Amino acid sequence: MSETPLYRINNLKYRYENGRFLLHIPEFAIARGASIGIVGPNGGGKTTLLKILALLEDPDEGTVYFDGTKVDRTNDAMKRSVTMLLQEAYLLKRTVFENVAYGLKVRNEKQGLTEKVHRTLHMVGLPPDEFAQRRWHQLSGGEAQRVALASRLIINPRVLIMDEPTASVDQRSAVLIKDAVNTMREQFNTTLIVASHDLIWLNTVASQVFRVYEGRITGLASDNVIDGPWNPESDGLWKKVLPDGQVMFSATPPGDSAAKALLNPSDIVLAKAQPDGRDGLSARNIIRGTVTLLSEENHSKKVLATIDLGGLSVISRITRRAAESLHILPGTPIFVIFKASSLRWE
Amino acid sequence: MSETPLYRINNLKYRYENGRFLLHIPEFAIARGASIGIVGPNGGGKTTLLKILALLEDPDEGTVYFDGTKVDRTNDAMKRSVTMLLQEAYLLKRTVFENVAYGLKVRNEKQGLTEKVHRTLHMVGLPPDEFAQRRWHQLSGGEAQRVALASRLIINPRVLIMDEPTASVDQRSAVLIKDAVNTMREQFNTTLIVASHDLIWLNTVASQVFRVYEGRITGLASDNVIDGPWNPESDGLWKKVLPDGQVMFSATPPGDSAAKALLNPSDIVLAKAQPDGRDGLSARNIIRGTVTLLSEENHSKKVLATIDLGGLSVISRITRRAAESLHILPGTPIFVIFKASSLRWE
Amino acid sequence: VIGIGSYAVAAEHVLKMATTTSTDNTGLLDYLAPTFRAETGIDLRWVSVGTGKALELGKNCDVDVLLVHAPDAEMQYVADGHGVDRRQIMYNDFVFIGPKNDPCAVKGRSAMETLKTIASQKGLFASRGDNSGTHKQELILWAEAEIPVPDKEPWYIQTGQGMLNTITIASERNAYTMTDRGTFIKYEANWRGNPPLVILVEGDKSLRNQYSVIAVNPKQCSNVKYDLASKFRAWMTLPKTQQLIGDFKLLGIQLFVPNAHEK
Amino acid sequence: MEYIFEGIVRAIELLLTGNEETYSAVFVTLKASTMSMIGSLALGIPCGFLLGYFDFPGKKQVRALVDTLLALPTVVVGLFVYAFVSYRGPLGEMQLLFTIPGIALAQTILVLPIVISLTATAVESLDKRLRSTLMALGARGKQIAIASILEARYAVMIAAVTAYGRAVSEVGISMMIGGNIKWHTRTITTAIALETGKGEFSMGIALGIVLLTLAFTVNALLTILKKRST
Amino acid sequence: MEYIFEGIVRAIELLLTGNEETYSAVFVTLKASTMSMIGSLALGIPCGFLLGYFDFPGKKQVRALVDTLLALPTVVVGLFVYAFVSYRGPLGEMQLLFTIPGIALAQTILVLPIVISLTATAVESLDKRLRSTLMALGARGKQIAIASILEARYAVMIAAVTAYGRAVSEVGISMMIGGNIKWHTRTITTAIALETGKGEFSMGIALGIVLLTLAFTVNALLTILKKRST
Ligand SMILES: Nc1ncnc2c1ncn2[C@@H]1O[C@H](COP(=O)(O)OP(=O)(O)OP(=O)(O)O)[C@@H](O)[C@H]1O
Ligand SMILES: Nc1ncnc2c1ncn2[C@@H]1O[C@H](COP(=O)(O)OP(=O)(O)OP(=O)(O)O)[C@@H](O)[C@H]1O
Ligand SMILES: [Mg+2]
Ligand SMILES: [Mg+2]
Repeated sequence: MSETPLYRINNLKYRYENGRFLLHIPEFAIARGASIGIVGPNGGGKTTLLKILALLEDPDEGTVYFDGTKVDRTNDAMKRSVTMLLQEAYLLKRTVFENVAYGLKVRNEKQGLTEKVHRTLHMVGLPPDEFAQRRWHQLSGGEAQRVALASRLIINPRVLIMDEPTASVDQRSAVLIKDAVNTMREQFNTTLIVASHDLIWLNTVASQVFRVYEGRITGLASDNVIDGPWNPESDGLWKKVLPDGQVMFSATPPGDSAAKALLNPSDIVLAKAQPDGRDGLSARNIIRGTVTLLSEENHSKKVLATIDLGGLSVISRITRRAAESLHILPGTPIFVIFKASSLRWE
Repeated sequence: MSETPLYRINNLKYRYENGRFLLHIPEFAIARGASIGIVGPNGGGKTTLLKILALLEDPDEGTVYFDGTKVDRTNDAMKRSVTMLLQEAYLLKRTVFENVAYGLKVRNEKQGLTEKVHRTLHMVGLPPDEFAQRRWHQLSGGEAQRVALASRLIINPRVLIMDEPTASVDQRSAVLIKDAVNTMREQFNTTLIVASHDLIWLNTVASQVFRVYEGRITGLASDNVIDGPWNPESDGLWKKVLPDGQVMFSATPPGDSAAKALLNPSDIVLAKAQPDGRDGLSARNIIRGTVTLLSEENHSKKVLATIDLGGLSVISRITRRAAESLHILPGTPIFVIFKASSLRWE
Repeated sequence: VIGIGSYAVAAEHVLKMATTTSTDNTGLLDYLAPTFRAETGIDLRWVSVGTGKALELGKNCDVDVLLVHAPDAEMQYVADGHGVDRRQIMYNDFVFIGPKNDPCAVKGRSAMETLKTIASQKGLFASRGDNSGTHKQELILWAEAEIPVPDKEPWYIQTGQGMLNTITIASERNAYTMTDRGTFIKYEANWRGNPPLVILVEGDKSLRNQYSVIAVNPKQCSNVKYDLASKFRAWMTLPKTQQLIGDFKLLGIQLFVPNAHEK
Repeated sequence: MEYIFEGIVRAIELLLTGNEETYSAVFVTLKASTMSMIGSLALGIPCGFLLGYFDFPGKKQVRALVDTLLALPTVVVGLFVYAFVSYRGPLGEMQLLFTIPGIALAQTILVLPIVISLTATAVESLDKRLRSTLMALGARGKQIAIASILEARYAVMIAAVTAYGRAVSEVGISMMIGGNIKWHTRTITTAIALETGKGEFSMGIALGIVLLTLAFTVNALLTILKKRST
Repeated sequence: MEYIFEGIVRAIELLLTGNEETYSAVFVTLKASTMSMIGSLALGIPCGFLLGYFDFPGKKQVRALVDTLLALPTVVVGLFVYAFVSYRGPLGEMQLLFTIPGIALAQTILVLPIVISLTATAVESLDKRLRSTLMALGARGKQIAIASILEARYAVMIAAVTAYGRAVSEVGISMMIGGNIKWHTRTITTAIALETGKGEFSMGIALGIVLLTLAFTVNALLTILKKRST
């Protein structure tokens, strides 16, 4: 029984009217109690995917199974076990208190309501004394966002879906939200699905981060994506010219010239000095860049170095030991080295 | 002449109806061509301040001088030299093209309109072919945000004010926006005022970042803020207990027990090993922590290390040389050292 | 444009008249106007309203001539100097109608008797109560019968509406009412000759319903077309026109008796 | 001209001296319009919500029909309802003709299109995020309807006020179905029509002012209610 | 009952055989309502915008007044306008009595409160961010008004449709000011009143259907226009 995933998606397709965008997910599953992060560029399809998972939209084709049964949007019990914080939070034209209480009220769970609302407001860093009786429009952007979040947290759903929960929230509150969500997951084994552009924050709540890109789930978020155009070279390689004029080579041919290449951060080697000659090295790509950011990957405890290759940003995953021996810091000039065969196509 | 600042604020007060909040700025000036960043917690007053600077609201008390003359919101020419991107972007219920063109249309600048709109859409990373004819609601969150930005950029104002411009924008677009804004400033000496929670991004566009907190401008953004409660110690010092039980001391007494202390990142020394004994060291505070993030400060080229002191985050500014010799990386355990007299009160 | 175009005439040939609903509703004016126009070149345009309102329109100089049926009010009107040249044209008569079974047994009585009987038996009676010619006549009859107007009596239904609506209300409530004959004929026809209310009292002298023409006083209203009004009055009294009025039939029944030359 | 001033003076007189006929008409008007408002709001707001909230095939056609019915003349409604409530009509048994409930029934039909159309517009004009928000928070069926109407409460209130204005000012139905029977079904508007027909223009104006005073009082009460509820 | 069916049959007859009297009334109705719509929208939409957009002392009172005027009975407007356009009145010179422009003038007054109130509500219901956005983009004065009304275009359109329904279905003004003069100022509604007064109920119903057909056609044309413009 515990083997059935909470969500199983089968050949899902969703299209907007007279839009070119197509969300297409051949196969995807989310386990009970998982915490999934979703990243990807604007317009990639994150919100669309989340809305379908939140049972707010029906796919045009394909099936979504929730808890082993086909999703049925007329099934109120099923719908009520999922809640979603929308990307652009909307508050009901009522007081903050009424906004937060609404989810419980429609469920007719009116016992200890005041106490619960106050507790939840505390969780998102809004002292009830000061905020409970405010009207919906008497809030700053980040405060409104947190009221919207509180109105979801109070429901204590089986699945909590959040679309950009920290978009206009200050750093202290982002930590509060992280803590609130993590506490909830520990207590109730809540399944969490979060889309965010803040990868660093996302890594603190999600155990697995997927990238959604052009309507597809294209693998793990950490993969670097390298745009075309790709042009054939005489020696059977394919070449991309970087913004600053350096070049990058791929050994396998792209689907078409505009295809996107994926590069696993672990496949990138860093060097402080340019290796002399290409003979002593099996890697074809040696590209000059600068370290811009160093952070730690939460689950692997490895170091993630963000490197600017004259306009293109790539991330390299290296061990602590390697990082220490390299003496890198933000601002350090560095060489990025990887095989032409490391580039995969989407 | 060129000595008059573009903005001069004199004893400004602004209050919301039946709200406790008071924006109070005794004195503040912004030079022509400056690029000012504003950070601060939710509800600090950033949006309120920006709206007053954008001539969208009148202060209750005090005066704002723009370009040497008192602000007069009935002066259309003055109002039209400033534009603001609102925190929650609102698009007119028209096509993307019409949204971007609107600012020029109301100014009756219809020459080369199509060309200008397309160029501006390119600047924010929205190919006109694909987006110009979309209706306002056929956009993802980040796309809508960028359309709103384009409709401000096209006006080519003397002052560009942006409230959270990158809130729901992907990383690539954040870079695009930075470039667009910087190009504009170089070409037209545009004055820029930006509020953002993304300090790293903010540092790439702003030359000076202020912190707005509880309705006041409390100094430079980079200062660490340390909350109370502060309790008196027998030896004349004041003590704060950190979340993990470590303690921090202040030599000067706080205004009240809940006062906030400011700590300049440059006043913090880092050490890999605990200095033995306190005798050999003039600093009273030696606190254990972990490095979480390393980044580069754009203008100073120094390294900013974010350090987690068991729940409290502080930033230390160190030289590249020091950073190199310390061999720090995200995840490295570290000791944070500063004098009890380094803490100032707001 | 249909209609409007074919009737376009110069403004100086337009005669504006205020009249009561009965002359319009029966179709008499539709029957006379084309002949009048053919013979005099004058385009007669009328508004059909309650008698009181018709007099008021004349007072305000908004019409040139009146064709109304409330002799007492008319005389007062002329006496007040609002109108001139009052001339009687024709009459028709009022009848009392009521349920076929005639619960108060008024059939064949005189008008005064009828009211007395109904009042004493508290039979349902519908009154127009709108100061129209018909209503004024009814009030005269109450006065003659020496019964105060039973304003608040539950059996006395004051409709404040036109004649046909009052008859309709009377039929719905099985009440008696007093009506001009023309409207009753219409009503009878609407019921295809088998109406719930039938004529019970008729022919009494006091049930005569006199119509007159009054010109609006040009001394008070310099704008009125007194000459056209005089032409209309003269035309209405022509023997030929009087004959025409006598020949006018609604559903085969003569409605108006011309009496311009009666003393 | 002067009858307007006369009318104003008479209106004050009528109101202050507690003129019996006038107050009878005021109460008839109040009764009829209250009943018709209850009927039309109870029916119209839910229908308006359905029409504004849901997309269904034929929605546009229904919408166009409702908008067309905004042009229903009162006399036609009167004729139509008369056919049903006349003692020979299918509802003759109920004896609604020449009664206040009869007027209210016909007025309900008259103003229903106003309530439906304006409520639908109010619901349609709501922020698109509301729908997802309510669903995400677990509202269902009637809860969604109630919350949506509460969000649009101001516009729905104006729909009600507009409908009320229409009901209270109509005369054709009150004449046809009510019969304008003095002391029983004479409303302010039928009284105005009667007085005007009699040539008593100043009395018509006076009663018109009485009617507007009534409408103002009702609106003021609603405003107070509104303030309390928000 | 049966006169309803008869009426439907006669309506078709009237429309198909091009009955002269009917078409004359249709044209009078169209002319009067078109003129009154132009007048009331040209005046009412700007006033509605001002009332909905700006905060000023006394705003609530003005709002309450406009809402009260929604209950203006047509006869009262008729009486009021008659006082002005009667030969004895201040506008007597203009000879508006018993003319279509006279009807249109009075109808404009009648529906103005509807246009103002519903436009104000539409503008008030707009997203609060619109105002700052327009100002930030440099719109001023009239530009702000036009853009706001365009944002609320759907609700303003319904305001117009509601006002149109009111104008086209009213009878008191057309009677009082128009005079119901055959071939000249007889509108569909005064014709209905006349026929009904004569007891010609089926003809009343028939003309009612003609009126609704007219209203439907006008609405359909507006809908097509709307589609084009969005
Ligand atoms: N109503 C709509 N009609 C047509 N196209 C739409 C509509 N809504 C979104 N789209 C398009 O669908 C694609 C996916 O949108 P979605 O909102 O899922 O993106 P996202 O990944 O959430 O982006 P963001 O990071 O900007 O929030 C985009 O290309 C967008 O332009
Ligand atoms: N309309 C209002 N009525 C009453 N109080 C308000 C109103 N708008 C904002 N406030 C309060 O004013 C303070 C400042 O709000 P402001 O929007 O300027 O903050 P901010 O710094 O922009 O915050 P954020 O980062 O969340 O956008 C907050 O405490 C907020 O609750
Ligand atoms: Mg999104
Ligand atoms: Mg803000």
